[in-house]
This record gives sequence, structure tokens and C-alpha cells, in this order.
Amino acid sequence: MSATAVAAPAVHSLWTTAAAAPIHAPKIEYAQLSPILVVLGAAVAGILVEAFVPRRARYGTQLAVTLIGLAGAFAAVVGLAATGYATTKADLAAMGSIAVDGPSLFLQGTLILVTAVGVLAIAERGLEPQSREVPHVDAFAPQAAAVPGSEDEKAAARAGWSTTEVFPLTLFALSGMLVFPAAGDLLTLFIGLEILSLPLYLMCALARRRRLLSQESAVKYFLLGAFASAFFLFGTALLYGYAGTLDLGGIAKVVTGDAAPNAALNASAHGDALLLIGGAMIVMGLLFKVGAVPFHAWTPDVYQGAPTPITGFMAAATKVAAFGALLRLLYVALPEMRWDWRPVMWGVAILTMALGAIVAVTQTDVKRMLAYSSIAHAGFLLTGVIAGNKQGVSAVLFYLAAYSFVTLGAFAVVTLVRDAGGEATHLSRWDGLGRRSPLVAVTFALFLLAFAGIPLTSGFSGKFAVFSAAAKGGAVPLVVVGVLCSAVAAFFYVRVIVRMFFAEPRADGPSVAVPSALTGTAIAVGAAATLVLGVFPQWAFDLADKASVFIR
Amino acid sequence: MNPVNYVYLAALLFTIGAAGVLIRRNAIVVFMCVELMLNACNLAFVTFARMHGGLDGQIVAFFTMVVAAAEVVVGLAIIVSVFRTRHSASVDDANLMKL
Amino acid sequence: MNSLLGLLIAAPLLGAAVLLLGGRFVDRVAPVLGSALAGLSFVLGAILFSNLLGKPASGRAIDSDLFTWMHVGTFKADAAFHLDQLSMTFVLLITGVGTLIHIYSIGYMAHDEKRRKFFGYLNLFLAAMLILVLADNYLLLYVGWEGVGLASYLLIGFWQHKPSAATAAKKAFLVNRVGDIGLAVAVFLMFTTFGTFTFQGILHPSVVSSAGQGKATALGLVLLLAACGKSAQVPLQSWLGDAMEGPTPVSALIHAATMVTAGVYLITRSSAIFNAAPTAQLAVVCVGAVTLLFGAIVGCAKDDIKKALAGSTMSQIGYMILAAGLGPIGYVFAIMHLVTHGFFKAGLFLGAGSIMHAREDEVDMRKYGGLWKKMPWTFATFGLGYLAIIGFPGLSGFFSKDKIIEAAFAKGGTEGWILGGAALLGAAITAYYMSRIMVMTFFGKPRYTTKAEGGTSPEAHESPAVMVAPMVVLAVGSVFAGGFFSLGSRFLHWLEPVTGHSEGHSPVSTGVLTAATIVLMLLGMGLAWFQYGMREVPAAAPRSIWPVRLARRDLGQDDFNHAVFVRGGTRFADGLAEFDAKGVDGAVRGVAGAVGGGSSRLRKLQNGYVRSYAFSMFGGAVLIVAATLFMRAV
Amino acid sequence: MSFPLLTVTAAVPAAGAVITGALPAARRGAAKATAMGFALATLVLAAVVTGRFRPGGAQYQLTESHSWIPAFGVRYQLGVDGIAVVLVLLTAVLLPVVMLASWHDADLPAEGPKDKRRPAGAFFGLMLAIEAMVIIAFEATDVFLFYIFFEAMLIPMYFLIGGFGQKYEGRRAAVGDSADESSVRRSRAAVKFLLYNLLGGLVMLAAVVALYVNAHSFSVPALQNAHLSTTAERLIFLGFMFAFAVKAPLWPLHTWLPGAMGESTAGTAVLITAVVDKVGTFAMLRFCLQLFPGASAWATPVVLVLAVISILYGAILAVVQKDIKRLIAYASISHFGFIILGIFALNSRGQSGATLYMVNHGISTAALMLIAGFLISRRGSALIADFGGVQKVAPILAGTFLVAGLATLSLPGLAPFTSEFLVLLGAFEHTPAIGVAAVVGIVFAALYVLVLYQRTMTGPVKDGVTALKDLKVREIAVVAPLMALLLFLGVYPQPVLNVVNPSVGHTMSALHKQDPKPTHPVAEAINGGSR
Repeated sequence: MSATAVAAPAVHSLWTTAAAAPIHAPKIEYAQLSPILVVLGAAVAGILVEAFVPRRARYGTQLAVTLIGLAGAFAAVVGLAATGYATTKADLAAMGSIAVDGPSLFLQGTLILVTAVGVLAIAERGLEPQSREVPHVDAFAPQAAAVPGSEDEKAAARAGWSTTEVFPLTLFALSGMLVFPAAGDLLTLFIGLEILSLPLYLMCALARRRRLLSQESAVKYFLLGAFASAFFLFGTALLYGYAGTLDLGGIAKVVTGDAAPNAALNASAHGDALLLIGGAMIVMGLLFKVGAVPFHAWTPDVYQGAPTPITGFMAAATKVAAFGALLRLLYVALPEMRWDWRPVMWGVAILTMALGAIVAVTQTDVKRMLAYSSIAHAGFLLTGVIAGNKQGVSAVLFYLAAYSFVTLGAFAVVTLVRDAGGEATHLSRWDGLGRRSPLVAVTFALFLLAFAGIPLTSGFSGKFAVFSAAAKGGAVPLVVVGVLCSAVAAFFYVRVIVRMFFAEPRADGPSVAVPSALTGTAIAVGAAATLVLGVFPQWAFDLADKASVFIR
Repeated sequence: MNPVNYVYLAALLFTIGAAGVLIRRNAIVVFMCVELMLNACNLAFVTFARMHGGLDGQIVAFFTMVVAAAEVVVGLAIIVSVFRTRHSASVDDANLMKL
Repeated sequence: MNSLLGLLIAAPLLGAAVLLLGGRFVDRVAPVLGSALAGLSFVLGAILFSNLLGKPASGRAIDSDLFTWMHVGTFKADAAFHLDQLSMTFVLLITGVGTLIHIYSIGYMAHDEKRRKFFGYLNLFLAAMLILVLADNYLLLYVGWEGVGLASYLLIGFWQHKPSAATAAKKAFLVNRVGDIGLAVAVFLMFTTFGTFTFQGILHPSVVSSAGQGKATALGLVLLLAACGKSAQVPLQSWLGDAMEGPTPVSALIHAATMVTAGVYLITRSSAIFNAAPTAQLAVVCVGAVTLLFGAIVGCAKDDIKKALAGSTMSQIGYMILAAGLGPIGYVFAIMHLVTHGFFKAGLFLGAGSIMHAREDEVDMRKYGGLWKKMPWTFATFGLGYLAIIGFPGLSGFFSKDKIIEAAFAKGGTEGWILGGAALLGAAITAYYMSRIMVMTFFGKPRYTTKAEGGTSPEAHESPAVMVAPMVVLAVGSVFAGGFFSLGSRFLHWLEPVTGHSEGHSPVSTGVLTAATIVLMLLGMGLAWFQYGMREVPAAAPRSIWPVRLARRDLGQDDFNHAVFVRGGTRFADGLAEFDAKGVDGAVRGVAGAVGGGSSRLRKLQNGYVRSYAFSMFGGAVLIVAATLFMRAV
Repeated sequence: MSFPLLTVTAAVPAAGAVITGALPAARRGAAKATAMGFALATLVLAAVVTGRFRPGGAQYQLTESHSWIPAFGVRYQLGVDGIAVVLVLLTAVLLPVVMLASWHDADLPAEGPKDKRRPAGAFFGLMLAIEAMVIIAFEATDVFLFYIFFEAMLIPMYFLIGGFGQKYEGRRAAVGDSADESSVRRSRAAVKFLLYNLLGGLVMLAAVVALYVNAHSFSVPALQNAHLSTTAERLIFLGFMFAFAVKAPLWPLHTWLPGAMGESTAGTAVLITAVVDKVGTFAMLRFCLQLFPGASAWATPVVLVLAVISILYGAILAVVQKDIKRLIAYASISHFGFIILGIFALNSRGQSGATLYMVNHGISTAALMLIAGFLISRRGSALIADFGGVQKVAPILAGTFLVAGLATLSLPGLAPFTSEFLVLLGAFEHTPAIGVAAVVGIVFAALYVLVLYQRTMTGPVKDGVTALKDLKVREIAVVAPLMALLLFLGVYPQPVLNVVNPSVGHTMSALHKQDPKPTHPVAEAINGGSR
């Protein structure tokens, strides 16, 4: 579907054209697509496991398949990077629809690692109160289709069923995410968007406890997501109409005027309107995914309703993928439009930082608070995107890597604090946690401090990188706003710490479940990443810096 | 006739769909409105393909249909399960989470 | 010799250290040890004195530079001492009277369990006072200056369990601090002007005049402020009366003989500066004249014997300040009066102490009377001191005070007449209030009933020898010192090299003045005798006319301070505290509250309805598109 | 390369913090002993640093420099000048003293029955952590490195304030608040402290970013001859100054201090005012003045006025305080006013004086606060009104308290006088009016100290005070060294000045300023201060 097909002169009848022009078989560089293919393969394998492996053995098999798939994919990414695709040999694979370049590989690598850690949390089966006949249960509904509280749900629970579908679903979502930031043309971008969204919609609905909230979050996420992707698609249409091509690079050429857009359209003199409106709508579709104001409304509800392991995965991975796509779109397709989109993005960034930070102040639910904080962080990231320079790209890449691990860790800790009703997410229940189980409290405090951007945590390195890039890019006011918002944000992070350490423990306070190795590893990895990227960030900066050039 | 009119039509359909999403309560209808928006996109794609004298737009249209189908599957699954739980398909009933 | 100079200060300092840190081990030896060390420093002083006498009049000075105290860039402050005739005079006075009072205290404080501390503080005071007069630069002088302030604080508040004592001590320190501002500023000014603040560096007429009269006047005025604080001169005199809360030996040593005269020393020492600043000198004489009358009037009204004496001290120092303000014609006499005053006023206070000792700390003179036969020694010594202070011909006061009155007239012009008149009037009042004290205390019938007679008061008795002896010595001093100094104007020749001297020509002949003084003196005595000798003294102060009442209340000056500084200051401070809590901190909390409020308002947007979410998205999309187009349009 | 002395000096307490914190909560004695051991070891190292430092040598000595985050041009770069040496030594001296003073503060329930026993390990570990961070902040010659620890030290401080309240022996006096209320007030104070300083730090972060963007380096020596545009220099200066003014604290950014000092233990309060806050004033000297001389000169008038306001404002408010610790806190605000006054007098008298002032204020406030802590813990109340006539029952306590108080009002012969005199002289040299206005502060200083002493120590013995015990041996061991230092530095401050002066000289040259010359210098023969 590259621009080659348009080579022929415009003739009255399309059919004759089509007949006249020889159709080449598309050339696919499987090696360069290997990460995506491996993940997809693993996902399909997972489906087959669901179909053929006896229920009892599914959990183990799925986990194995998933982890192996992820390992393979990561190996593939590393291999590609090692063979120079990140820098010198970067090119457009599959006839220009998948870009294999620095940003793609960096983000794909990050995504795979994040997913791996996320899967560990998803696979946790040691937290739910366990009965004799059902030794292990996970965080998901035994049978998603069953009506909550209905007989057959109880039956399913008694039978000890568990929703092992989440593993393939996760992998499918991941595959979408891998495609999303690497998409070389708008169609692929759209497909990637859908592939990553649809599984997530489903996974949101799978919570074992609080099914109503879970399903509600799914509905909201789905409807709004579909709404957003409709906008995205229409924007794509308009942009296609303007440029006559879907290639990001091609569009850029048309924008710069290297390649003339279609005469008929110029005649109808809507050219610029198409370009601007289309671009704006596509950007909007992406801003929805990153949860930027005013497209953020879904974030709190979905984060709160979704099963916490899923929330963690979603919060971390979706942001990475979406920001990757946003970067590519703005830097590859619309760089020349900077003077059009920059002011708008300024407004969005400021709104996002401010609203996220301010509204979070009065939140009473841990997950909602983290949701709003993720909105604020989207704002900080946008300042880096706006920077519009190489440092901006590398800063955003680093920030994404750092942020995603902190988020995973934080949500993993949330899964541990439980009472009779499941997870105790109301902040007031966290009073005095630091006295009852210091280790958990200290870890969570570490993540919160990282969110707040205290030095020696990854949060600080990322914030500094983004802000300095923005300042270089001439967005000093943004930096100031960012700083002030960080101060506001610090307030509610600190408030949680106060509750955990200085408030009197409640008599009926929640208990902290002892995690199995899985969640334990997840939290440990998150904490380790937080500290390492805080104290010795240089190697990560080098990676991000090397990987900060987009191929056109 | 001038193909640009088809673009206008597409825009009109899109707007109608969007308006539906904003106005209608029944989840199914809302969802159908989204589908309408997608189809509006298809129309736009095809039109532009015609104007550019290329095939890309038409191909996208096919992709879109597939995606739409997939969305239907997922969407209906979710909506139905919610309906069975709440015995209501009104999106306004689903507001346990707020503030 | 130089090393002796250091030793002179070290001796009492050592005493203070041992007594204050020594703990109970030294309790028993405390009085003896303290007195011995004081005596030692007196002996050292005497040796130095003889050494000075051995030198030619021009070069009578000993310097010793101990170490560099602070050194920053061109700023260099040394711990260095300079002994010349002026400081020598003070050394002898301080150590001499100091030793006597130490000895006296052995008896006076015999029954106080905190004796050790008392003597420690006294030694500390000696050391500080010696540093003050021996310092060779103004910064080190400042150290001694505040050091004596500390000692006086500790000793006034020695009986800390009495709230009145604690308050008085605090008041004294604070008022002195106000004066210290002057000295500090003086040092700054000197350094920024001359690049140094040593006596040798600055105190040359040429140097001072090089800075111009404006600078000199400024310096003079700030120095005067300092002097006012330390010497209890108007307007900073209010603390001296309350300072009488301290044990009586303290009042004698610190608040009569030595510390309060430091202001006179400062002005005389800075003669070079004042000589170059007539305006400052005028200010000095005004302060002196006002204070000598102020103190005298207050002295007339007090029934508390110590407060009455305090008023007299104030007034006598007023004389000295006045003299010092007169310039070269006055300096010598200021110091001379200072020395003689040291003798007789110390004697008077010790006498008062002896009486209180006998009467269980009763200070109200209306409850005295007829003590002369009960306490003959006290009576005799007190009487001699009394005659000395009122300037009875032939006794110390006569010589020193007359000279000052002469000099005042010699100032010439109306100034001369006003000042001289004030001085003369002061002399008369002095005679009045001193006679009043004398009569109320020693003559008439006893106005108290002893326990023997079924009353409350103990039978008065003469004090032990250890207390009487110092009184006798001081009495001798008060009798002969003046004459000794004036014979062949020894004192004049002794001090002249330091202070300089010029004969003034008084418009009134000396003989007339002397006569006038004597007449006025007799008048005062007569009036007092008429009022208190002839008729019965009421045991309680009669409600009398307003000027007297005003005088009893220190001429309302304390009330003024209280109204303006204490109450007003408190109100201001409370207001400021309010402002700090509501204003400064309130602003901060306001911001926090604003964020919180905005938060709870904004979160209402999240109303849980999908459709409104969708609407916000739609609106956002429209906005973004519009904004983009708008951007392109402009 | 040579032995990394500075790194080790900071690393030892850091290691101590980890080890002490890791000890099981039951092993209280072990934790204390370990902590004290590490603190003393640090003191030895600091002494070695002082010994190895050559006054008048290179500006920064014992330097270490390693690449750390090239991406931002950040280096792990250490080095000490005279000022830093003195302050490192001060910190190392104070820590053991404070620990000894707070020996039992983490033992018993902080207050109220509901509290569990506080882990002693955490308490002393946090103290060591703060020491480590403060020391490295003093040693850092890389702005970014400094910033990181300038910010990071908030966290342990925050936990120290919020986690450990004033300990009261026996029954708590009826001061009208239950244990809960006071613990609530305490955590509020802690949060206020953290947010205040965090805001300052974040503003500074913006400035740091701007600095990086403008100068592409964080190394202090390199930045000293970097050329910024006037506007950039001023803006960055303001960013830095804001953070330091919050930390110091300078009026009107002071309101966090009284709460923080009033609610925490005496030891913590000493750490706040005598150690951590010094980083702010130190940073003004090293960064504001040396990196932005132009902007500093530009801002001087305002800063001087604010400093004078702090001096008088703090002193006056101290007079009317009802709580001993808050009184000392406001007194500290006044003293920080003096320090800042000296720093921005922009002459050697002022700056040497200010540095000396940091040291002396550290010692005198430590003495005053710790003794007050002993007093408060005995009486079970911090309200001045609950005391009276203590000198009768506890003479040693009262005596040392008086000496500490006299030091606080900077009586000649005690350490603070020398520094206060130099600062005032410097201010007077810069602008006589400012100097005179500041001098008035000494009267108020006398007022609040003497009022405090009079109300608590003198007068008839209040009931509730009657049973008060005098200082124990441990407490005397705490007070004695401080007293000795106060006396020694009061009589002979020159050793400190000798170390400080050359560094001040460097600052002056960085400022392109000479000391003002006397207007009418005395003839050469008698010039130079003394004969």
C-alpha cells in the first residue's frame, strides 16, 4: 500500500488503471519484524493451549508459553539492535508499514520487559484467600461470562476455574503495542491501536472481586476508546485525502512540498484545512490513549475498576506505546507543522499537568490517585514531546522506561494490601501501614517518592531530562508550570506517606498478604529499576540517546 | 458530479454518529453510532481514493470493516455481560465510579 | 611589668573561675580566697603604680599585647592592654575599694548559703572592670563594658528567688544594652572612618580633626549614649534605683564606686574626640546638669535608704559627666570627684548595709531613728561620708565638687551661668537630702519596737569588725583624699598628660563661689533639720503634694517607660505574632487551601457519566481543531 | 589517584545509617552503640580533613572528580574550601553530641499509650543519614550533585520530625492536648517542612535546568568563568536564592521552622537549625555569590533589607512565644538574619563573620536547645508558664542554660559575639543605616533570652518543678564540650578565621570586589588595627 501504486497517471476509470499497473507481491523482511511475529505467535499458541490443554495444566503452560514468547521477542529486539538496526541500518520493513529504527526498538524492548514484569503480577495466585478445594486463585473472574453472584459463577469458582485467557490477551495487546510506535503508515498505526485496545477492553472486565466496577470500567473504556479511534480514523482519512498517501514519510514530503499533492484537491483549495483538521484529529486519538486532558476522563474510572494487575500493565505499557506513536507522528509526519501543533500542545500539556496534579490532591482511593498522577505524568512527558529536538526524544524515551517500572511496582504493591473485601484501596485503610509492615510501606514510599521526582530515584532523572530538553526547546514557561505542578503533586504523594508512617494504625486495618515469588519479583524489579535509573542513569541515557533518531 | 460532495457527506455522517454517541443512552445504540462514524470514515477513504486515483483508500476501507467487526465482537461481549448483570443497557446507569 | 599587667586581670579572673566552677569543695574557702585574690590584684596595682611614678611624667605608660583576637583582612583586633595615669587611677580605685568590699562581704554575706557564687561574681566583676579600664582599644573596652554589665546583672539578681530582684537585674541589663548600641556603633564608625579603633590610633587631635567635625560629633553622641546607659544618666537612668535589689556591698562597689562611673571614664578617655566636637560636648553637659538635678530631687523623696543613696549617686555622677563635658577644664576634676565619690559613696553604702545588717534588711528610713548610740562606728563613718558628700569644708567632697562648680561657671557665657547655677543648686539639694537621710536614720527617737519591747524588729547592734574595718578605711579616704589630691594640685599634674588641662576663668571669683556653696549647703542642712530633726517623723510616708509624689515615683520616668516601651512594646509584639500566624503563614496556608478547593471543585467534572466524558472529548477535539486552524489563520 | 578522603568522610556515616537501621528493633543498645561509633569515626575523619587542609592553598582541596551522568554534564566532583571544612567539622562535632543528648529519646513511647516503641535503630540511622547527606552537600563542587543531596536530605529529616516527638519523662503536664493531638500537630509540622522545602527545591530545579541549558556544565570551578546573559544570571540566581532562603530560613519564608522545631525532639531540632539549615546559608556563599556575582550585587539591597527584617522580626516574636522550643526557633530565625546579612554585605568582614556565625550559632543553639530539651523532658511540658525557680532545684542546669543563653545574646567573651560583631561591622561598612538597624537586634536578643531565663529559672519554685532533678552525668557530658567550645572560640576565634579568610578572599575576587577603605585612614605608622 505504499505510494508506488499511485505512480500511474490519473485516468478516468480506476479499473483500467488497476489492470494496467502490475501488482508486485509485497516484500516482507521477516527478520526485522521478528519481535512482533514472535509475540503474535506466542499469543496464537496461547489460544491453542486454551483450546487443547486440560484446564488443570493450563495455568502453568500459559505462563511458560508467555514468558518464553516474551524472552524470544526480547532476544529478537536485542539482536536487531545489536546488528545496528537501531542506528545505522534502520529502515522501513514490510513495504514501509513498519519502521525498524532506534525509537521502535527501544520502545519495543521496554514494552516487552514491562509486559514480562506485568505478567508476573497477573499470574499471581497467592493473594486471594484460599479454600481447601481451590488451592490457588488469581485476581480474575473464574468465568467472565457468568453473571456476578449467579449460581454458575459459584460453580465455576468451586471448580477452581481461572481465567487463563488473560495470558494470550496480554500478548495480543502487547503485539499491538509493539506495532503502534513502529508503524510506518497511518493504516498500520490504526491497526496497532485497535489490536492493543481490544484485548485491554476485555481484560478490564475480568476482575474476580467488585465485578460491577470492573464491567463498568470496561464499558466506559470501550465506548470512549471506540469513540476516540473513530476520530483517529477520520483524521487519517482527511490526512490521506490531503496527501494522497498514508506513509508518514510521504505525508511529510507533501507537507514540505517536495511531492505535490493531487491537483484536483488543490483546486478545491481545502488542502490546508484537510491537513490541519486531519492532523488534529489523529493527535487527539493518540492523546486519548496517553490520557491527556481533555481526553483523560476515562483514566480514573478504568484504572480504579480494572483488576489491579491489569491496571498496572495498562498504565505502564499503554503510555509507552502511545507516546511512541505520538512522537513518531509528530516528528516524522508533521515536523514541518510544528508551528501549528506546538501552541495547541502547550495548552494540552499545561492543562494535563495542572488538572492531574490538582485533582489528585483530594482523591481518597489509591488506584484513582495513581490514575490522576499518571495524568500529571502524561503532562510532564508532553513537555518533552513539545521540546521538538533530539534531546526531547531521548528524554521522553528514558522517562517512559523509568515511569513504567515505577507504575508497575506501585500497582503491584497495591495488590498486596487487602482486607476481607479484597484489596483495601481506600486511603484511610492505609493508616499506620508503616508500623504494621514496614517493608511494604517503605517500598511503596520509594515508588511514591519516585513519582514525586525526589533525587536519587528514576523519577528525578526522567523529570530533569524532560525539563532540560523542554528548556532547550524554548519552552521555559512549560518547565516552570511543570515545576509548580510537581510541587502540588508532591503534596498528595507525601500525604500517603504520612498516613502510612505517622497515622495511628486502625484496629480493623487491612492485612498485608505475603506475595508469592511472582509478585515479589515484580515489586523487586520495579524497585531495583527505580533506584538504578535514579543513581546510575547514564547507561540508560546513552541507550535512549543512541535510539533517538527516527527513520523517515 | 464533484466527488468533494462525498467528503461533505462523510463529514455529515461522522457528525451524526458523534452526536448519537453524545445523545443516546442505550449502549447498543451508542455503539451503533460509533459504527456509523467508522463507516463515515470508510466513505471518506473511498472518496479520497477516487479523487487521488489510487487504491490505498479502498484498501483501508476493507481494513476498517474488519476492525469494526472485531470491535463489534468485543463490544457486544462487554455490553451483554453488563446487561446481564444490571438488566439495563443504559450507559447512564453505569456510574458507580465518579469524582 | 607588662606581665604584671596581665596578672593584674588574671588574678580575679582566676578567682571567678575557681569559685564558679569549683563546686562545693571551695565553699568554705570562698570568701577568703575571693578577697585574697582581690587584694593580690590591688598589690599588683600598687607595684605598677610605683613603677609608673618612677617614669618621667610624659612617658608614664605600660603596654602589653597578649594575642590577636580577630583578624580579617585589614581588620585586626588585639587583646592588648594599655596602662597610663588615667587607667592607673581607676585600677587603684577598683582594686582598692573592691578589696575593701570583699572583706566587708565576708561579714555581710556570712549567713548566705550561696556565698561562693557571690564572691565568684565579685571577682568576675573586678576582672571585667579592669579589662574595661585597661583595654587599649574600643573593642576590648566593649568587652569589659558588657562584662561589668553581666556581673552587675548577676549580682543585682543574686537573690533570684525574689521576683523583684530578677526583674531589676533584667531591667539593668536591657537598659545597658541600649547604651551598648552606642558603643558598638562607635566602634563601627571608627573603623570605617579611621581603619582602626585603638586609643593610640585615633586619639590624636590631628587624626580626629582629619575626619571633620560631623564625624567627630556623631562619634561623640554615640559614645555619650553608651555613657548614659552605663552611668545611669538621663534618659537611661531608670535602672539604677531598681538595682538596689542587689546585696548592699554590690550597690557600694558596682552601683556607687566603680561600674557606674565607667561612662565618665569613657568620655574622659575619648577627650580627643569630644574636644573636636563642641556639639557633642554641649549634649554631654546638658545630660550631666539634668541628671545631677534629677538624681538629687529623686534622692530627696525616697524613704528607702538605698534608693535615696542611689539617687545621690546618680546626681554625683551627673556632676562628673558635667565636668567631663566641659572639656579640658573639667576632665581632671571629673576624675577627681569620681575618686573621692568612690570613697565616700562606698562608705555610705557600707554604712547603710551595716544598718540593714543590724535591722534584718529593713530599708525604710521611717522605721529607723536614734541609731547613733546603738551603732557608734557605723554612725561615725557614715557621718564622715555624709560630711564629705555635702562638701563640708576640708573634706574630700568640698575640694572635688567646688572645682566642678568653678569649672562650670568658667565655661563662660549664659551656658556657664546656667550650668554653674545648676551645679550650685545641686549642691544645696545634696546637702538637704543627705541631711535628711542622716537625721532620719541616726537622730530622733527610734521609730521601731524591738522584740524585747514586744515588737517585731530585732535590737540593733554594731556590725562585726570585719565589716567595720572597711568602713573606717573608706571614711578616712573620704576625709583626706580630697585635700591630699588638691595639695599642690597633685592630681592635676598626675592626670594632665593624659587628659590635658586648661585653666578656665570663672566670671565669679573663687572665694565668692566657695562662700555661696557653703551657704547653700548650710541652707540645705537647715531645711532638712527643720523638717525631720525638729518634728516627729511619721512612720508612714504622709500623702504629700504632687511634686513630692512625682519625685517618689522617680519623676514619672518609670511610668513613662512602662507605658511606652513595656506595654506598647508588648502590644506591638503580640500584633506581630498575630500577623505572623494570620498574615505570613496564612498566605501559605491560603495557597494550600486554594489548591484543595480547586481540587474538590474540579473533581466534580468526573461525574461518572460516559456521555459527559464523550462530550468533553468531543469538545476537546473541536477546540483543538479550532485552535489549530486559528493558529494557521494568524 | 590519591585516597578519596572526602568520599569516605561522607560514606562512613552513610554506611553507619544502613547498618544501624538494619539492626533488629530489639537490639536497641547495639543500635545506639553502633551509631555512636560511626559518628565518632566520622568526627575523626573530619578532623583528618581539617588537618590535611592547607589554608591559603588552592581554593578547592582534597578534590575528587569522576564522570557520573555525562548526559547532563554531571560529575561526581568533591572538594573543600575553608568554609566547607569548618562546616563539615561542625557537623561532625555536633552529631555525637546530639546523639548522646537524645540517647533515650527513642526508648519510651514518644507520648501516649497507643504508640508502640519506636525503633531506636531508625532514629539514630536517620541522624547518620542526614549527617552523610549534609557532609556531601558541603563537599560537592558540582551544582547538580549538591542539588541532589540538598533535596534528598529532606526525606530523612522529614521522617525524623514526623516520626519522633519530644519524649517526656513521667507524666505529661496538663498543657491541654492529648497524645493524638500532638502527634497530629507533629505530622502536620513535618509535612509543612517537607512541602516548603520541596517547593524551594523544585524552584531551584528549574533554575538548575536553566543553568544547564545556558552553561552546559555543573562544575563550580568551570561555572565561575562561564558567562551568562544578565537576565539569565538574575533569573537563575533568584531560583537558587529562593531555595536557600526557604532552607535558611529568611523572612517571609520562615513559617515552617517554628513548627518543625517545636514539635520534634530537641536533638532533631538541633539537627534542623544547627546542621541542615546551615546548608542553605553555605550554599548562598558558595553558589549565589560565586556563580552569580553580578546578580548577587543586583539583589543585595533587597536581601539586606529582608535580613534585617528577619533579625528584628524573629527576635521580637521570640519574646512573646509561650513555648520554649518555638522561642528558640524564632531566635534562630533572627540569627539566620544575621548570617545572611553578613553574607550579602559582600565584604570580607561580613563573609568571614557569617561563616564564623554559622559555627558559633550551631554550637550555641545546640547548647541552648539540648538543655531546654533536658528541662522539658523532666517537666513534661514545653510551656514557659509551667516553669519557675528552676535555679533553686537544679542549679547546674540553670547555670549552663544561662551561659548558653548569654551566648545566644552574643555576650563578649562567648563565641557568638565575635561573629556577630564581624557581621555587623561588615553590614555597617556596606551601608551604615543597615548596620545600625541590625544592631538594634542585640537589645531584643537580650530581651528574649533574659525573659526566658527569668520566667523559667528565677522567682519562687513552681509546683511541678519542685521535684526536678539536676543534670545527670551523661547530660553534663553533652553540655560540657559545647560550653568549652563557646568559651574557647569566644576568646580565640582566630584558628577558625585563619581557615576561612583565604576562601572568603576567593569569593571576594569572584565578586570582583575589594573591601571598602577607611575614609580618613590614620597615618601609616599607626594603621592596621593595632599599634
